[in-house]
Amino acid sequence: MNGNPLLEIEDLFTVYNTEIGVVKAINGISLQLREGMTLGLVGETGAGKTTTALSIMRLLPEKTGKVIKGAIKFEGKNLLDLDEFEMEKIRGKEISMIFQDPLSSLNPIMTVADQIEEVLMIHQSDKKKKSYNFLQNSQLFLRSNTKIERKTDEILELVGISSDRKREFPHQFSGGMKQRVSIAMALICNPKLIIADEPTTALDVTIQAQVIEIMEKLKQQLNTAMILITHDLGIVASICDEIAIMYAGEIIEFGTVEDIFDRNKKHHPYTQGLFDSIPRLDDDKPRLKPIRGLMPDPTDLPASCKFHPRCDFCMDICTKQNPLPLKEQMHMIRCHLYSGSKEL
Amino acid sequence: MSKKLYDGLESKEINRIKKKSQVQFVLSHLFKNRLAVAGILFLSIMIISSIAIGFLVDYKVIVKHDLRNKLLGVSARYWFGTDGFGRNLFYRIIYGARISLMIGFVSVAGSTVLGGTIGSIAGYYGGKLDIIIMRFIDIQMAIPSTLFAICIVSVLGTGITNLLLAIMIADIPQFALIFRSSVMSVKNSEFVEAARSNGCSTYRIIFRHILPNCMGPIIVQATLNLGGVILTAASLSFIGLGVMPPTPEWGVILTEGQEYMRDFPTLVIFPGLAIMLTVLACNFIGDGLRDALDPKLK
Amino acid sequence: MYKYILKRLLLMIPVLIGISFVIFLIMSFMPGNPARLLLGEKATPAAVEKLTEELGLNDPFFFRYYSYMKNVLQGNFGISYRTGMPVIYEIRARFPTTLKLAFFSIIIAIIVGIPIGILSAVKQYSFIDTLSTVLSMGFISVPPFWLGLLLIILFSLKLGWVPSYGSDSLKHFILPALTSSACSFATLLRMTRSTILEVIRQDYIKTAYAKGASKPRVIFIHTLRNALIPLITVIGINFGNMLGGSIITESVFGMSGLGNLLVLSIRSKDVPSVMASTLLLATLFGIVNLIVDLAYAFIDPRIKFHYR
Amino acid sequence: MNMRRFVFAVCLMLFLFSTAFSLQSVYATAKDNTLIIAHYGDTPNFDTHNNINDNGMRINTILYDPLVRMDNETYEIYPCIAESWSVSEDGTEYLFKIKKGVKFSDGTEMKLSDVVFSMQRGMESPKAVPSFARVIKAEGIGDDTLKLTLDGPYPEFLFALALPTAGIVSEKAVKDKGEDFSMDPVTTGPYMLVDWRIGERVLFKANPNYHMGEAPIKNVEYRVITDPNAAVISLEAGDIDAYVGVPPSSFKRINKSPTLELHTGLSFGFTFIQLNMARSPFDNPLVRQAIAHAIDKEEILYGIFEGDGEIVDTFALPTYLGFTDEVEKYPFDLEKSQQLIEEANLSEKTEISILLYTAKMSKLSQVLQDSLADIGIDVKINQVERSAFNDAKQRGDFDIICDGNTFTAPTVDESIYTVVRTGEYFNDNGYSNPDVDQWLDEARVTVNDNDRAELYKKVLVQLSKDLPMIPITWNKANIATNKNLLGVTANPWSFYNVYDFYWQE
Repeated sequence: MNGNPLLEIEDLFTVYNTEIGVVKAINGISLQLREGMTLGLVGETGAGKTTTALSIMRLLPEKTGKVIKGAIKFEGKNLLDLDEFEMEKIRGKEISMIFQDPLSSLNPIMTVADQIEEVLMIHQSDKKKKSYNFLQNSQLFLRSNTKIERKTDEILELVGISSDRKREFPHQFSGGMKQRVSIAMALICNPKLIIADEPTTALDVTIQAQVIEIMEKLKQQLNTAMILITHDLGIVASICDEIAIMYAGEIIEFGTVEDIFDRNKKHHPYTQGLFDSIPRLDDDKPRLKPIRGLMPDPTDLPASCKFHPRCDFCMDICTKQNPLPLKEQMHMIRCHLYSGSKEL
Repeated sequence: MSKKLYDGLESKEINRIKKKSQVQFVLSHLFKNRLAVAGILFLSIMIISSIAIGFLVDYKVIVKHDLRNKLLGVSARYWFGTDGFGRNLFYRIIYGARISLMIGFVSVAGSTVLGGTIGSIAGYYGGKLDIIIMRFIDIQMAIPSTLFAICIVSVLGTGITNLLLAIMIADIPQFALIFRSSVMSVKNSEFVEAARSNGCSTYRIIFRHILPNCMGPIIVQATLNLGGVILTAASLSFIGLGVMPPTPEWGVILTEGQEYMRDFPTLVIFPGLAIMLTVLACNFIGDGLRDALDPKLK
Repeated sequence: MYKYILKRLLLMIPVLIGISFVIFLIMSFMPGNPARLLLGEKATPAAVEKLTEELGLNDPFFFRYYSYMKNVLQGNFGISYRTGMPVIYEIRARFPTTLKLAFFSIIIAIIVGIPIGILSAVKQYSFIDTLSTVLSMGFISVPPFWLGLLLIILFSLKLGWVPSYGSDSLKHFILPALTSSACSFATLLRMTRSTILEVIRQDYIKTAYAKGASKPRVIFIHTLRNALIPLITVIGINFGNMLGGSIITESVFGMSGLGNLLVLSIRSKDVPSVMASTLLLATLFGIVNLIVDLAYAFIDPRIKFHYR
Repeated sequence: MNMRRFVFAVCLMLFLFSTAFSLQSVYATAKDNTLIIAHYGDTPNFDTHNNINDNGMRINTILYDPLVRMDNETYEIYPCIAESWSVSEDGTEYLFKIKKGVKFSDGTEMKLSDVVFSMQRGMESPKAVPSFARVIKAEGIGDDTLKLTLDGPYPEFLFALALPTAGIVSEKAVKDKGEDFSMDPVTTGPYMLVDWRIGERVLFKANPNYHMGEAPIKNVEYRVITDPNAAVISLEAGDIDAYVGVPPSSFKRINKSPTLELHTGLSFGFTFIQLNMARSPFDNPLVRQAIAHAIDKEEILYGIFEGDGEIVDTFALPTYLGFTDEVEKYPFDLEKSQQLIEEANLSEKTEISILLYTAKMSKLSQVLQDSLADIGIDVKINQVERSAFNDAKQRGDFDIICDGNTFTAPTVDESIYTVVRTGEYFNDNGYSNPDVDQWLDEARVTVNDNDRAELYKKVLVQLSKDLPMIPITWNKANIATNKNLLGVTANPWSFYNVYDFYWQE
């Protein structure tokens, strides 16, 4: 157990108010992340992983997305209580984020260097001024800041991009390179926490490995905590310390890598299903076993266990009552299967 | 699965069901749009009242001068007052809706059909034919359409029919372009390939497969153009190159009123309002249709 | 890049030739004898016949077109049938008015349309947004000549703030510029709103927020510049429309511009004037389109590559 | 980097904007003592012999001096460049004594040769027809006499010479300047050209060498205001001092205004309806009479012309030589009209249309259309452009024409000869009456006024019976001015000699 808690999420509820109805994206999740640790957030599309990330960053779509309950404490401060101006100082500097699709997450009409330097410039001027003057820190006026340029070159070298190319535009880079730029952008201010939202999904498998490697390396070097959102269990296994498995806006299982990947331990049926749907060489089962059915409609979630319509072990109680979390040290499961026993 | 569902149904029947549901979908979206509903309501009122006035009031009353009663203000008998000839402005404006809307509908329909034919041919056959047609369209697009319409009217002479023709011709390229790009985008899609491999004739492919699939943008464009055409018609009449007095066309009423504008501004304000509200209604409907047909654009 | 500009300019030539042909053809169907127009109604038939022969009006159509184009290529746009003076005199005098009017209008449209569009996009679904949507729809639907008349009634007749007529001082341009900017302001507003909404949804805007950029910074540095690309097209198209729309605006406000000249010339079958002003407008239109395309290259680095 | 490019793009655009504005600098006019007269259009050039544009002729009136000028109210011809004149017995030879010591605007002396040259130049120019149509020879006699020979007697000749198409030019300047002369003329007129902004304004200053003394108003600006309603607004606002041809709908407003004055007078022209006698049903005199009875001239004059004009029953005013009140009159009487139509027994219903080109005639035709509908004739209104109108008229391709005319001199010959004489150029409606032809021709060669008057009377009476055209109103000319501008009277041609104007002290 190294370090103090960096990020604590307590009983978070997030909803989207859409035309179709109220989408309950996150339904009471609690998490803890300590300094330097890596948390893997695993789940299907629509499980609320990205919403969790956006809730932390407070970047939920302005009109629709809303945190209705709970707290997100970063270094003891509740992020939800901060005003927009204070939040801006945290974004990019204390907490930064890497997005899923490097093709679209870089501004097509700014050079790579401009985009990386922008982070530095925004946060450099933070200290000096409180004013909202946005033009003051645009590139026009801070062009020849050698310190910033040096730092940019450094970070680009670090992610493996030659600094000669920094005046090029995103469309001149390949997908993997772009993701490296995103990583550089996320890391340039030495943030305490990085949220990586499926950073490798859009990339080729070979490139994926490279990117993961770089992230791993940098994390070690900079001792940054990270939340890695993915549905790729392989990646989780290789770099995460702890894993949270999400389903329909709830964390249904949490534990260290060892807890989750130990097939002999008890698992939530959904986790079980996830593992069963990955091909394994050491298994002699002839076929994959997919989880049947689809995610429930997020506007109309069952009040009881969200997974019960798809669960092979569904019992009477599952249709009536939402299970409470059961804990064994770090390992946590929410399932009626195990609710008979006090412990796992 | 779908085969099972539709088993026993004629293919026509299937089409009907599919079409109906699509139309229903679009309509239900359209009716949710308050502005579009307002537009539809206004336009319906205009159409109904302009038809009704033909039965209630003799056309002669609408165009006949009554110089003793000229330039009267708003009263119970003359809701909008009378014009420089002593004619009832309210009747004229309501009757004017007939002419403006008629010009609008007919000329939009005409340019849709003509532009559609040209554009579909260009888009479907491609190659040299396409290049030649496109050059012609380029040329016409480079001439401001008002100017083009003015030229045509001055050759053909004034009058409703000629005005209508002029506007129709000037609008053809727009529709040709839309049809062309729609046809080109649909032409290479898989279901057309499939139809072709099933041995459908070109005619059948264009009319049964391609055109129904690019109707959306065309309907939207046509509705939006309806407003534009009404505006152009009024503009041309306003500068004396369109419908001729005493026909109660809105642009004509405006020009006639312009002379008295200083002392009797209502003679200018009312016909202008009629034009604006009608065009606005068309634009609201067009916008609503666009949103309904393509919700992601919203 | 210069090569590209040259290529585009060369491509304009066939279009211009096509336009000249179409207009010449249409004008040749117009009733009326130019020689009689030139000489006036009291002229003797013999004099009219003589001039008709001199002007080559009895020649076959293609021959007339050929000789007209030959003269144009030598820089000779002919003698106006209406005034009896070289066409170029009048065009030279009138062109700046039209150009000024178009520039003023587009500037007004940009200054008013884009900021309101941004505001309306940023505050989507707010009261301001609804108001500006309805207003812009209204401005698109308003007949320009009517708007002009209303402005005259209000600002010149009732309030007496600005002159209603003429084109000699900047003051005279206020109402016409407002009138002809109404439609383009509205389209620009709507376009700004929708492109900004489109751009705001892009991932790189989320990235920018994640970097800690403030909202104004995100809007002005990241969103606006990306949204500018489609907006420039709209501005270009509107500029072209304004040149065409000047026909109406100028006749409402009695400005001595090209539009007014065109109406006058068409009405008096003044073929050389109509031809020259149409060609000028079309050329200008082409150049504006070229400038729009070049402006793309300045703003969007992705496009520049095609020029090389 | 790309920001710099963006800035560059913005600069480029700003540059383009600025060039657009610098193309033409806005210049201010000296308002003090400058008389600003507005007209509905611009002049094409400043060449007296090559300009028959209304507005051009208005300008050439003050730029050039003709041999003689005409008084606005009495129509009396008074001397200008010609001090005195005499006419030969047969009326074909005119001798003019040319004034001495007249100077051109460039300071050079005017010689007899310049006058002779001007006459010859006018004779050659197809556009100077209104003045020189009948002149066959111009020569100088001695050192101060000009002799003009005509192709026949022409009592209205002095009026023709008073038109601005017969100005005196400097021979040397015409020969030196060539085509540029029409832009930069050298003249003897009371004013000199200073500046011209095409389509907007022309500036003049008084000619200091003017032979009748320098004009009291030193600076004059002719401004173009195409919309007469806008012109009235400018008048009221004091932006302009005078406007020629105010629309009748503004008469009330101007008469009420404490600062403005309206001057009106009868012009040389009338409004009429012409029926195409070559076509059915107008070949039937009963139908023509029926139509004449269906026209309510009073309603037209007061209802739509706002009282601008005078109702007439024939083609002459009482002051004209040969005027008679014994013409056939057709009072407004729909019953009579209907009766005549029934009598005419129209077999088939033909499509009848009214051809016209001006807004004024459009109003007239709408009233006419309603009246004809009352007697059972449905007509269509066909408003076209002027060139198309002339074209159709010449080809005889019309049923009814609503039009107005203008002529040079106050005589019956001027008002109708070219319109009703068989074979004449403006006789487009197929009217032909050998008697009328004979009387008209005879009148032309008759020098004795009484005999001429008798002939004209016969013509007018016959025309009122034949009804090839129906006179409606006699037109009026008007000019609205600032009350401080004195010396203004309405000119029947609407050509104003600003030399007569002066400011109230």
